[in-house]
Formats: sequence, structure tokens, C-alpha cells
Amino acid sequence: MRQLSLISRRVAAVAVGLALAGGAAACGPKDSGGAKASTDAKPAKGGTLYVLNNQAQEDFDPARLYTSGGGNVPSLVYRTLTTRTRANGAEGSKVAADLATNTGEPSKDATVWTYHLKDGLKYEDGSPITTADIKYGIERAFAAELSGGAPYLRDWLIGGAAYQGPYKDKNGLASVETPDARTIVFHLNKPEGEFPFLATQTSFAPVPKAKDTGTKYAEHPVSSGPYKVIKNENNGEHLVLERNPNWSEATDDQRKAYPDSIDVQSGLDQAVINQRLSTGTGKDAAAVTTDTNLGPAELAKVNGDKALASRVGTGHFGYTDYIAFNPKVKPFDNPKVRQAIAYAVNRTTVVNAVGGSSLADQATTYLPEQASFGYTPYDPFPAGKTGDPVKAKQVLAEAGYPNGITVSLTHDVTKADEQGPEVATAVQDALKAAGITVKLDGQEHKAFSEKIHNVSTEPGFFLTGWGADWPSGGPFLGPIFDGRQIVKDGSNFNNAQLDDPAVNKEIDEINKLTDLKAAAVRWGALDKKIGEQAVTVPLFHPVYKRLFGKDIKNVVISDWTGVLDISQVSVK
Amino acid sequence: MIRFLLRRTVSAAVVLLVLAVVLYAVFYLAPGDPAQLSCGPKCSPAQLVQIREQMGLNDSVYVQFWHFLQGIVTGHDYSTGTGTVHCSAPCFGQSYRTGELVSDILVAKLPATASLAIGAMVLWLLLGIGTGVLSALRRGRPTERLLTGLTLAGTATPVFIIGILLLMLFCSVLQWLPYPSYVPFTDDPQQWAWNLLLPWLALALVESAKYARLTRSSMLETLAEDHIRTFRAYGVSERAIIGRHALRAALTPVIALSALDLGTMFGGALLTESLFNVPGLGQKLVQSVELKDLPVVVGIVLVMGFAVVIANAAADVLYALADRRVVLA
Amino acid sequence: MSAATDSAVDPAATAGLAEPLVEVRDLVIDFPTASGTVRAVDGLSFRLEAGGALGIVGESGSGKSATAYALLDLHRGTGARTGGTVRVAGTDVLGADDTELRRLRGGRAAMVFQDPLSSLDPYYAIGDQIAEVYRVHVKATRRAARERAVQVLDRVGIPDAARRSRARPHEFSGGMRQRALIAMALACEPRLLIADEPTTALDVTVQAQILDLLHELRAETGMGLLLVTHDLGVVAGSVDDVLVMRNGTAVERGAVSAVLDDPREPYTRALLAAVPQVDAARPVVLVKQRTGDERKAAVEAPLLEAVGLRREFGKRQDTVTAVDGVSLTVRRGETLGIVGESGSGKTTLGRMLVRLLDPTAGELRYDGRDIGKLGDKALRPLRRELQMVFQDPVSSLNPRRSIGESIADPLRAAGELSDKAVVERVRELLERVGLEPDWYHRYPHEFSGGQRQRVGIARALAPAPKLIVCDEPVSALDVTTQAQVVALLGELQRDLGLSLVFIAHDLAVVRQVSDRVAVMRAGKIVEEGPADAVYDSPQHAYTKGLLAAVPVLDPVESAVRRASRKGLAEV
Amino acid sequence: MTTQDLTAVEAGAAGNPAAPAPGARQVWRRLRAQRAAVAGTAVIALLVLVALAAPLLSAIEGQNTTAYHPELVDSASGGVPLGSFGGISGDHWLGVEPGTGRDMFSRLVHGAQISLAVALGATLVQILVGVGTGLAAGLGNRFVDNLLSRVTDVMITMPALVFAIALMAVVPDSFPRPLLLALIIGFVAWGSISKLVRAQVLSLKSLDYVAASRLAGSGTWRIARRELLPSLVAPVITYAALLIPANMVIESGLSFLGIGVKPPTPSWGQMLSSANTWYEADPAYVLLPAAMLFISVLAFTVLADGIRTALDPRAASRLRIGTGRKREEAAS
Repeated sequence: MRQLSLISRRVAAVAVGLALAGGAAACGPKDSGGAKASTDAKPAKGGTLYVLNNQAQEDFDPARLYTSGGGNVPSLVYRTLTTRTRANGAEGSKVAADLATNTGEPSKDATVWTYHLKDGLKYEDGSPITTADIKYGIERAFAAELSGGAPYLRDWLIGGAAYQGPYKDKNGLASVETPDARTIVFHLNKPEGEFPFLATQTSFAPVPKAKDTGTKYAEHPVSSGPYKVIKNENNGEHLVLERNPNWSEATDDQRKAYPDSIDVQSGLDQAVINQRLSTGTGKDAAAVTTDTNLGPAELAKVNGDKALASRVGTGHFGYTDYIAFNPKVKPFDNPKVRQAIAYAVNRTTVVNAVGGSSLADQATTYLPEQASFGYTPYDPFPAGKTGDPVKAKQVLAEAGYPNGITVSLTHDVTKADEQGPEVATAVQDALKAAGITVKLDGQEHKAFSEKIHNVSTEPGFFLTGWGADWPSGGPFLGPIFDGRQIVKDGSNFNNAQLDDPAVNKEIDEINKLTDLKAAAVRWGALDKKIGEQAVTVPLFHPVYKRLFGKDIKNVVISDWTGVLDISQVSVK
Repeated sequence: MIRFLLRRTVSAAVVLLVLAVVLYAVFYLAPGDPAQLSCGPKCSPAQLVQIREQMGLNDSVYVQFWHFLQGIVTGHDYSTGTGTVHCSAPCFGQSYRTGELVSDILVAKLPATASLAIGAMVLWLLLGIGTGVLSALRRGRPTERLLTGLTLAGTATPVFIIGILLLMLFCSVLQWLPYPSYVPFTDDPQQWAWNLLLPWLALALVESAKYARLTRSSMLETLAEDHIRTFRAYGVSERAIIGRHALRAALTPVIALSALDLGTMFGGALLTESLFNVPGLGQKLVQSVELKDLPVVVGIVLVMGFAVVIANAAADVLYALADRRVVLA
Repeated sequence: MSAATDSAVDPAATAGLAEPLVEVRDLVIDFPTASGTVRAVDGLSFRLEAGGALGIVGESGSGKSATAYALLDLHRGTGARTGGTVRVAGTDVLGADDTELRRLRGGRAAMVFQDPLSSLDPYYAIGDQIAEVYRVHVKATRRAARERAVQVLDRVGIPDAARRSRARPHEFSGGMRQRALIAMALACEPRLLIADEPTTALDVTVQAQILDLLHELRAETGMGLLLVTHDLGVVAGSVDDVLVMRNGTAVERGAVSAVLDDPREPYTRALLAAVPQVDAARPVVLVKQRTGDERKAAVEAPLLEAVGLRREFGKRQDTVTAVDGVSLTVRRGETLGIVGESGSGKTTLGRMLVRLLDPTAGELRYDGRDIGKLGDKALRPLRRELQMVFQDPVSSLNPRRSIGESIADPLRAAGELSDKAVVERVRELLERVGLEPDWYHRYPHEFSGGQRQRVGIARALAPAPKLIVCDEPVSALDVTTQAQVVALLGELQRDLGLSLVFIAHDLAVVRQVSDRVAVMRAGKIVEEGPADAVYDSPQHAYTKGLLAAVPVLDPVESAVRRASRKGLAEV
Repeated sequence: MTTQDLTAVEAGAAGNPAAPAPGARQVWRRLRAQRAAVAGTAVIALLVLVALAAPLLSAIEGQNTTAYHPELVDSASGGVPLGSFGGISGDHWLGVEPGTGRDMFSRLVHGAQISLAVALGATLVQILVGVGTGLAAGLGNRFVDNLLSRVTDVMITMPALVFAIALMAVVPDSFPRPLLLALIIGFVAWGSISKLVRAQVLSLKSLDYVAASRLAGSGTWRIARRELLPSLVAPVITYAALLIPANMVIESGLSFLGIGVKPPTPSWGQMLSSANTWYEADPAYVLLPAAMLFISVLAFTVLADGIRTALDPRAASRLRIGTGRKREEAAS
């Protein structure tokens, strides 16, 4: 769960051949949370929780971690100004105060945010946590040595773009003020009503300057959370966490911290993880995974086994896989062509290609089906479950191609990838019926991602997907459709290169809102408005199925992460 | 002997240097920006510039390669931001992606690879020599034909097919073994062996076929030699001839070949490591190639190349020890 | 002590005698081959009394080795079929079961093979190998067996036997290895020693030593000896009786003196006539009658002249000097013989003379011009004038090209003749060397060794050379073929006025063809002079030793020489 | 030499020690005499036929490699095929692929095309490069020999799979994949054949007939062409026959790792890699491509064995030593 956005998910899916990591977890609006068997049992303190993961907790440094809501394992060690609400389902997609007394006090136009620390906050060594440490932690995230974190600080904080981190620039970042040890003030260069979401990220964790060892800090970070790092082997491959005696439940109403210690073993094959969790012998009975989904083949097995099925948690994560168009490339400059494709798409075969209806929901909206994003159902080009080739043909004829058309679809060649050949072939197969001949242009996945995120090489018709860094419409729609976020000389995510003044204006307007509920409604409306332009064809939202051990109690899967939250899990 | 070692060292160094140059060349031709790799997604152009500077990527290829060579010979100091960390010689640099020292990665990944390679070798030698001897003893009989068929099938089977079939059989149908998941020897020797059993078996079945054929054919070749005729003409029994004279001669190439194979196994068992999830060098290499994490790739390949070179020299020495007629040169 | 008896001998007559050591009756050996069964031995019968010595002589393909193998039934399990009866030391060999046969093998009858290097296991110490064999037949401790091994090694004249018994075969010289094999044979005190071409792979001086050793051992232990060889000279001094074989049957048998002095059968006679005699001067018929002018020209203008020619192999301290400062002269129309034992550098020298090898130092003057340092290109026009005939008729012809094409090679390379003319010329050459012109399109494997050597000669002749270096041209051939090829060479030289350099280890052959002879040893020429002078009154001790070691056909002379060798050794 | 050989030669029977490598007809006869080799040849012939006729066979079945059949899989259970043995039916002779419901038979027969084309292409490249460098090293001067030998060492040292992976990552995606695979496999695994050729050349060079050819005034090129190349044919063919199955294994290995031909082009190794997790839910999905690959590789191996025996009955063990390594990397 280190990285959540598109590219990072691909990076996380490192090796070809090593099936890709589930990356995101899921939380479900429909049937969120864990299975019933475990929710009934009463959780108790004690024992050791084992976490079996595929991806190592690499770069376990608060500055380098790219997490959503502070991550799962990291959030056991790093407390941040705010954090996500540890609750099942939609409730779990809200921001909660953590180190701070509340989720933040905005100025009127949401450009200045002020936080106050709670009383009695201590590090693992007993020393007090101050806002200066939080400021230092934020500054560290700007150091080139500690690259890898999220870009928002750089984009939002005044002077962030030029700041080079505390090692090179001893003066510090002026836009983060600490008038006293308990107060911290952020000055933003534009209104950001969603700043409390940002403050959940690990870069908002305190780092005592005296204990900073630079790139080595990850080996022995100073804990502010309920657990401290006892062992960090092979760059996060094996982490052993033990209870931090200086953490106090009284200052933390989110983390439960039932187990006495937590052992995180990574680098395991996903099949092995699921195999071990399902067998559940010995220690594996007290094991969970935070990054491994049930695969299609395993699902086939689990579905036939009731006992096993009761140990599967379902999650939905805010993610959408879609067809993207670059309207600068012919014939996709013609909206009718794009619409014809939208009509022709067969979402059933597409969903089957990524593992079937248990692992993906058909999508017609760009925003995920969760209230916090502002989900508003719409389907501007109804294709039904299996596509509408007749309508598609008709629209294509209107576009001036009565005899069909030949186009090239760029996709990732990585097997079983959501942008992989199976999905591409499904699209190809469906469009054939509408008279659209699709040639497949498969690319190695690294080349693919470089190609589609560069405005000069971006193909006209390709598969891609997007997940937000926090459960809100802002990070979901902004990077993709905000015309100001078209990046000419770097990674560009505005695939459609949409620069619609009306859309831009609306985004700015919503960003000023600090009432997130009101904002969500407007994001939903904006989504619909953009959707009608047919610059994308949403295909599906992935669904996640997580297996957990026999002894696991108090399974909580929020709509924010979709993963079973290990700060809530009990093994006794 | 000393001259032999000296010459071998020089030629090994040349081979490894060429390898490093080739890799550098290949990866510099490859599209992709290491800074991007380190920076992660949504990296701003300004940030990229800083990172390039920090990683020394603005230097020319030659300068970077020179620094790399320097690091191997003299070690290297890296800034941690707050201080420096010394990477002692031979220093292969830092991972572009995670900033880990490549030497640390190598040290971390080597035990799994070594466990896999050495265990498999023991098994394949036992299986291979046993089968070879048996088929030489039973030559011309149905047993030999059966064994010949089996070994032929063995040489023809890609290791991942055998691997999948083994998984199917032992983990799914019979459920005798857990789905293999590497446990370090130092943690639990029994679990270590138990979990490596299938990968060992998969490699050994494929490899032993080769050894069985080698053993059998060199035994048969030896059996056709004049000195065997001598011992026959002196009334030495067939069993003694096979067990003492033919096997002895057959062992020489077998030992030499197994040294070579052990060397290549250190880098060559990509598929086995990948299939059975053995967190070794091969697996790491595939991942790093995919990510174009050049320092890690170069480090691992050099270690593999080194292993092969050592194995080659070892094979020659073993050969010479086993067969005194051979002069080391 | 006449051991060889007729198969038709009255059984009653022999019944009274003690059972013979070896008795072979109607032996038939068939080898199945791809193209049908080949009968190697066809109804052979002979016997050997205890303590007797029988020589079996024949050219290749006569079935002599097959017969020797049958005495221990080494054919068992090879697919060969044997028929008739073979009794050795009281055992019915062909009928014996494996255990009984094993008891005979090495215990009562031991065998010594031709190639002593390949006949020993390279991986074990020689002493261990002997001990192993010993323990098969004698119940003894490991230690006792080792002691026995040292004992027999000492007996066969291995110096410092206790230490040397720990050496492996490759650390021994050829002669020592053969001694070791004999020691192995002696270990169990067999009643019969079968020696299959025991000296063929050895140099002449070593051969003499081994034969002397066998002689001594026989006298000492009273064991019977069956000596199989192609060399009548070897037989002459070593056995009592001889059996001449041809095509699997006995041609003639009798006491060795009788057969060699007065052969009854034409085949035996032909065989004897073909054996070159070291003490016979060059047959006049081969010598070209030279006019006075020619002689004078020859003396004045040497065709090829080597001065201080030297050749090293290897680098730095591994350097081996194969030819060490050789100076010699080849005159027009004459034959220079070069004799030497293996490793003397004669082949290296020969190859340098035709510039197949580059001299490390020294000068090589052809027609007064130094060609020793010419590059490949500059050499090419000269190539045709200096040709070579090679030793091995197998490797000297490309098996994938027709002999006509091989011969045509130099003509085509010169590029002077039309295709048709080339073919015509090749046909002429084939005829000239005694082959059918129509064999142009045949491939080497269709020819016998002698014929192939003729092809090689034709190829050497093709470019009309001035000098041909013949490197052991007849050593791979049977004695009768050998004589024919030698005759052909002489004839060609006479007709074409060629200069020849004739390199050989066989002193007799060299004497037969040479005007002048150079004796080589360890890369140097130790003696040089007119052939008769060198042979009849050798000056250098090495030459003397060499000549003394040559086996002679006369058993009496042979015995005299053995005695004189003993004297030489004791001096 | 065996006792038998020796005595047979003695008897003038075993024919000629100078027996040339047998001619084509003789090889064919010897090959035909080996039942296994005949069977291997038959399987290969069938395979080639299947590969060539793949579109036709699919058409006869009435399917193609890309059509999705969502109705044939259980979408809620991860897409496991409905019906037994991976959904075998009259329409889908070998069932369908889990998830997509694509026709297995079509994909398997099309997979034969890739396997064969890449293996043969790569072998061709290996022969060209290997013979070229081997000849040059064997005939060239010391410098050339040393240089080429070092390069060859590097090629042999480098695990072929690793090199292939690295190269695959560098070449632009527009390059046709099967051709690229053939080229890359060919260019990373020619080391051993080069060594073989060099060794052969060195030993042939010392033969008298080559010396005779030099005396005849032939230049290096002429000697190479006339005297050496014909003698290299047998060992090179023998070796090449072994390389084909080895290359097949490398190709499937690369595909298994996910870097072979691009999907949706079907390839056996690729199918195996996705089938890897399915062995419990849908064993047919694993077993079919595994069987195809196994049978093909086995057939080629058996044929190679036969060819070797036919070309030189005694060379078997000698050659063996030199061939194992490259293949192992591919196989492991």
C-alpha cells in the first residue's frame, strides 16, 4: 500500500512473472468489512499478528513513503496530524484527528491551515513530540536523497517548488510556521479544502531532528505510534514491531493496537500467501495480508468452500479502469468516433478478462461508486452489459465512417494486468461487431507507462486507470481533467489533454470548499459533465477479496484503503 | 599452479569488465530515466533535476562508469543527507529505486540462491550418477531402456513444467507439502529444507537427466577403452570394473560439469526462483531488469559472472586433481 | 621343443604327453558387421607345450590378434562368434563359465597388449592396479598385494620400484609402461604369457629391451610365451616356433629357424623378401645411374640447405625445443634419409623444410635464396616446388573429397590449366603411381592404405615439384605394401630427377632408399654421411646403439646381438 | 577402440578407420533404423503441419484465438470454465481459457507457430554467428583468436536468459516480436557452437590433408571452404539439432517470465505462466500447453539424439559434455 496512483501501482507490480500486487485494497460500499464470523468475536489484547505480504515495506521512511491515509503498517509507527477514520465502509473514508486536536482550521479561502497538537504526545523514547519535529518531517520530504513521496507538498506549499530540503537548505521552508511547540500553520499557494486529507500522509509524521540519520532513518525510525520497529531486515522485507510503551491510548482514538507484536514478512508469492492463509496452520492462523488479493483461480476454489468463504473480506478501493482517448490524434478528435467506441464496449468480457464479476464491477461513471468521491450514477452512452454494436455502428456512420474504421489500441503487455492484453483483446473482440477493427499495440509495461504519460508520445486510444490518493473527487478528477495540470515536460495524467475553462473553473471553485460533503456533490456533477464529452470510456472498478487467518478478529475494512486495517485486528 | 591462478584472475577480470561495459551500454541505450525511478510517480520536472544531480546522473556515461569501477576497487561514500555512509569495496553502488546499497541486496539475496543451488546439486548428483551407473550396469536390458527414456524426457522438460507438475502433485493432489515459501536456514533448518524440497526436486530432475546421460555415456566410453580390456583380461569382475574403473573415469567430467553448473545456477535459476518464489538473486535480477535499476542489475550479473568464472576455474582445478594427466594452463 | 604341431597329428601320439599349455582346434571367429559376417579366423589349430614359445606372425587382417584374444576368450560379450575348441592351461576356454574364465585370465594365462599407455587405467597408481589384479587371484591383504606389486615391478627393471609404484601411467615412459604391464602379467605367476604386438608402439631401442626382458623372464620362470607380431624380426630372436597366418588360416608353421631360413610357402617367402634389411646395402636397382655432370652439379649446387635450423614450441619456461640447430643439405636428385626415434624432432624438421612450420631461428635456403622467413603470400609460388608425402594415409586425404579432386588441388590453385586439362593431368598422375585413372571420382575410404599412400604421392607430384619430403611414408603400411611404395618412390625419383628427403624411424627402410643419411636425436643431427658409411661403420654411440637394437631375421645373429646388447648395457 | 572394433579391424572387417562421415543417404538410413528418431521425426512433421495449418484447423473447428466467450465461464468464480475438463465441447475441442473463454484448441495450434518459428530462427542465427566466429577464431591469428575467444567466454558466462531479458527491454516495441526473440536467443546463445567450431577447426587444421592443401598453394579462405567447412557440417548439424529444443525451452522460458511474444499472440510458455495459478481450479489449462511443449521438445531432443547417433555413433558422450550448460540456463 505504499503507492496508490497509477504509475506506482505498476511499479509495485515489479517483476513480470511475479504476478502483480493487488496494490490497492478495497472497501466496499455494498458489502464492506470483514466476514461475519470474525466480527462477532470479542477482540482482546496480546499475541503476535503475522502479516504476509508480497511487496516489501521498502523505504520505511516517512518522507519516502507514498501512502494513502498514512498507510497500513506505517501508520502503526508514524502518527500524523490527521488520519483516516478506522471504521468499516463509508464511515472509514472520513478524516479524523490524530496528533492534532482536530482535522484542521482553515482560513476563509482555505489557503491557510492551522493545527494544534494534543497533550501528552511522546516518542518511543519518552521525549515529547513538537510541531517543530512535524515541520522538520515535512521538510525532509523535499530532500532529493529522500525522494519518492507524494508531490502535493511541493505543489501546494508556498515556495515548495523551489525548496531543496533541510540538508541543502538550512533555513527551512517558510510557508510552514511553528509559532509554538503545539501549533503549526501551513500557507498554501491556492485554496485546498482537502488539506486535511493530505495531512494523513506520513510526511506529516514528526521526525526529531537530532535522531535523523538521513537515508538510514528507515532502519530505526523513531516511533510516535503504538508500535516501534525492532527489526527491519533487507529494506523492509521483514519488519518486527513491538508495542511502544510511550504510546498512550488516551491520545489516540483510532488505533486499537491489540497484538503485542506484529511480524511483517514480505516478498512472498501471492499464491503462497493465499495458500498459507487458507490452510492457516500454526502461526498462519494469526496472519493477514495487506497487499494480496485473491486471484481468479483461487476465487474459484474459495467459492466452493463455505468455511473458507467466511474468511474473505471484500473491499472496494477508489479506482477506475478506463479507455482513454487523446483527441489530438485522428480519428479520436471526432467525438462521434469516441462515442461509437463507448457504445460498442462489452463490459462483461472486460470484467471476465480481469477475473470475473467477483473481482470487478462494471463501470459507466468515472468516479468510483462511493459517496465520498461524490458518486453520481450516469451512463451517457448506454452499452448495456455486453455492448450495443448496432447503436455503435450507427454513431460511427454519423461520424463519417459507414464502412467501419481501423484503429490501434495501445496497452500493456503484462499478463493479468488491468491494462493488459486480456482487456485489450476483449475490447478488440467487442469492437469488431461494431465494424471497428482494432489493431493491438502492446508495450512493455514500463515503456507503456512512459509513453502514455508523455504528451508528445501519447497514443490516441489506450487503456489506463486511475486511483485517488484519498477518497475524494479532487485527487480523482483534478489530475486527469484539469487543464492546468497538463504537464508538457514530465509525467502527464490529463490523457485527454482536456483544457476546458468551465471544468477548470469548477475545480477551483470546489477546492475552495471546506465542507467536504458539499464538495462531493459538486464533484459528482462535474464527473457527469466531463463524462458526456466521451474523452474516456470507463470500464470497471476493481473489487478486492482478502483472505485472513482463522484466529483473526475485529476485521475492519474501510472505504478509504479497502484493506483490512491491522491497527484494529486482534488475534486473541 | 600460481601462474594458472594468476592467468585465470586476469582473464576473469577482463570477462567481468566486458560484462559490465556491455550492461552499461545496453541499459544506457534503453529508454527510461533512473531519476524517475527514484522519484516515483507524479514527480515534477524540477524535482527530477535535483535527483539527477544527487544521483550523479548528469555526468557522462563514461564518468558514471568510471565512478562505478572506482567504487568496486576503493569503495564509495554516499550522503545520507545528515551524514555519509561508507560502502566498502567492492561497492556496486546504490539501487536507483530504493537507494539501498547493492552489496546489501546481494548479501540479502545470496543465501536463498545458494541454498537452492547447493541443495539441488546434491540431489542431482545423487540422482544423476545413480541413474547413470544403473543404466550402465543394466546395459542392453529393459531397465536401461526405461532409464534412457526417462532421462531423455528429463532433458526435454523445461524446469517450469516439472515445477508446475510437482506443485500440482504434491501441493494440490496429494497435499503432502506446503506451497513452498522460503525460510532462511538460520531461522529454521527443518522448514528451510522442507520448503526448498520442491524447487530442489524440480531442478534436480531436470539436471540429473543430463548427469545420468553424462555418467552413462562416459562410463560406456570408458568401458570401451583399452585399459578396461586389460582388467577383463586379468579376470577382474564386471562389477569391480564398472564400480572402480568406469565410474572413476566417469566422475571426472561429472565433477567438472557440476562445478560449472553450480556456477551458472547462481545466476541461471531464474525460472525456478520465480516459480517457487525463492527470494534469490535471479528473482531480484528479473525485477531489477524490468525496472531498469541498473546498479542492481550490474551488481547481480557481476556476481553471477564471478560465480561462473570461479566455477570454471574450479572445474579445471577439479579436473586436474581428478585426472593428473591434465596440465593446468 | 617344437610346439607347433599339425592339426592332423595323431591324437594317440600326443595323448601320452602331458597336456599342452595351449591347444587350439578348428578355431573359427566371426565378426558380424553391417555388411555381413566377416570370418577373421577360419579353422585354425595349433598347440603350445608348457614352457614353449610360439610366434604368430601375419600382416594386418590375418586374424593373429583375434586368435590371441580367443585364448582368453576376450571375444565374450562383444558380439563376435567363436567356434572350435581352445584349451589353455587345462581350461576349456570357450566352454568355461564366467567364474572359471576369470580364474584363468591373469591367473594362469596373462596378456600384454600393444599400447601400454591405453592399457592401464590412467586414474590409479600402477602399483595399485597390479595389486588389484593380484588380489583377484590370490587371497592377500591389501598390503601384501602392494608388496607383491613392488616386487614384480622391481623384477621387470623399474628403478626405485617402491616409489615408482605410486606413480600413474602417464608419469611413465612408453617402455616403462610396457614393463609395468609385464609386471602385472607376472604378478600371479601365470603359466602362459600372451603378448599381442608388445613392442609395436615402441622405439627400436626400447623394443629391444622389452624383447630381452621377455626372453629373460621366460628363461627364469619357465612360462610359455605366445608372441603375436607383424614383425618377422621380432619373432626371429624371441620364440622357438613360428606360425605364419594369412586371412585367418595358418600358412606355414615350424621352428623359427627353419621358417625364416628356408620358407616353404610362397607367401612366407614374399613376406621375407619384403622385409628391409638394415645390413643390406641399397639395392642397386633403385639407384639412378648418374652421369658425371649430374654428380658434379649436385655437389656444386645444393637444392635445399638448412643452416642452424631451430624450432621451439610453447612460451617462456614451457618452451620445448623440437629442433635444435640442424644444418643439412639436400642436393639435386639425391635422397637424404633422416632417421630418429620418436621425439627426435625429425617430423618437425621435415615440416620446416617445406615451410609448413616456421623456423624459430636459422636459415633455410632454397636454390640459394633464404625462404625461411618468407610470408605466406611470397611463399605461394614456391609452394609447388616443395611437396610432402605424409605418414598417415588416413588423415592426409580429405575423406569428403574425391581423390581426383585432392590431387587436382595444386593444379587448380595454380590456375594455369583448364578444367579439362586438370582432369587429364590427374588421370596421368594416377596412372603414374599405379592406380586406375578412372578412380578419379572415388573417395579415400574406398582405398587400402597402400593405395592411399599412392594417391598422396600423386598429389605431391602434381605440381611438378623439385623436392618431396616424405615423412614416414611407409610406417603405417604392411611390410609387402611398404616395399611396393618404397619401390615406387625410387622409380619416380629416377624418372623425374626429384630430390627426396626420406624421414623414418625404421633404419632398414631408410637405408634402402637413401644416398645419404642423417641420424637425429633430441633435435640434433648426431651423425651424417653416405648411407653405407653410416650403417656399416657408425661413429656415434647413439647410432651404434640404434643399429644394435634393430631386430634381424636370423635367429642366430639375433642371439648374438642380444648378448652384445647386454654387453653394451653393462659397460 | 573397443575390443570388438580392434579385432574387427584386425579382421579387415569393421571397415575403414578412414571411413568418412557418412553421406546423406547413409545418415538417413541410420536414422531410419532408430525407432525413437523416426517417431520424433513423425511428431515434428505433425507439429510443423499443425503450425502451418493452424488457421485452417481453427477454421475447421469454427473458432479463433481471440473471440471471448463470457457465456462459457463462471464469472463470479474467477472465470473458471463451465463444464468438465476446462469446458471441452463439440464447439471447443480442448475447452476454453479461464476468464476470457477463448478457445484452447485454436490457441494451442497457433502457439506451435511461435514455438517452431522462434526455435528454428534462433538456431539459424546461432549457426551463422557461431560458425562465423568459430571459423574466424580457429583460422585467425593469435590476436583474433584471443579476442574472439574472450567474447565467446563472455557469451557463455552470461546467463542467456538474463541477457535476453535485458535486450528485450531495450529494443523498441515496434520490432516484430517473434523475429526479435529469434534474433535475441540467437545472439545470446551462440557461444558454445562457436567454441565447438573453433575446436573442430583447430583439430582439423592439424590434419595432414590441410597441410597438403597449404602446400598446394591454397589460401586460408580456400582451405576453409574446401577442407574445413565440409567436415564441419556433421558436428554443426548434430549440435544444431540439439539447439532447436534448447531454443524452444528458452523461448517458452522467456514467455513464461512474461517477456516473450506479445499477447494476445498465443504462446505455450505464456499460457503456462497464466495457467500457473490455475492448476487446482482448472488443471486442463495447465496440462494442455505443458503437454504440447513437452512433446515438441522431446520430439526434437529424440531426433537430435538420433541424428547424433546416425552421424557419429561414437561421438555421443564427447559432445554431451559441451552442450549441457547453455541449455541448463534455459531450463532452470
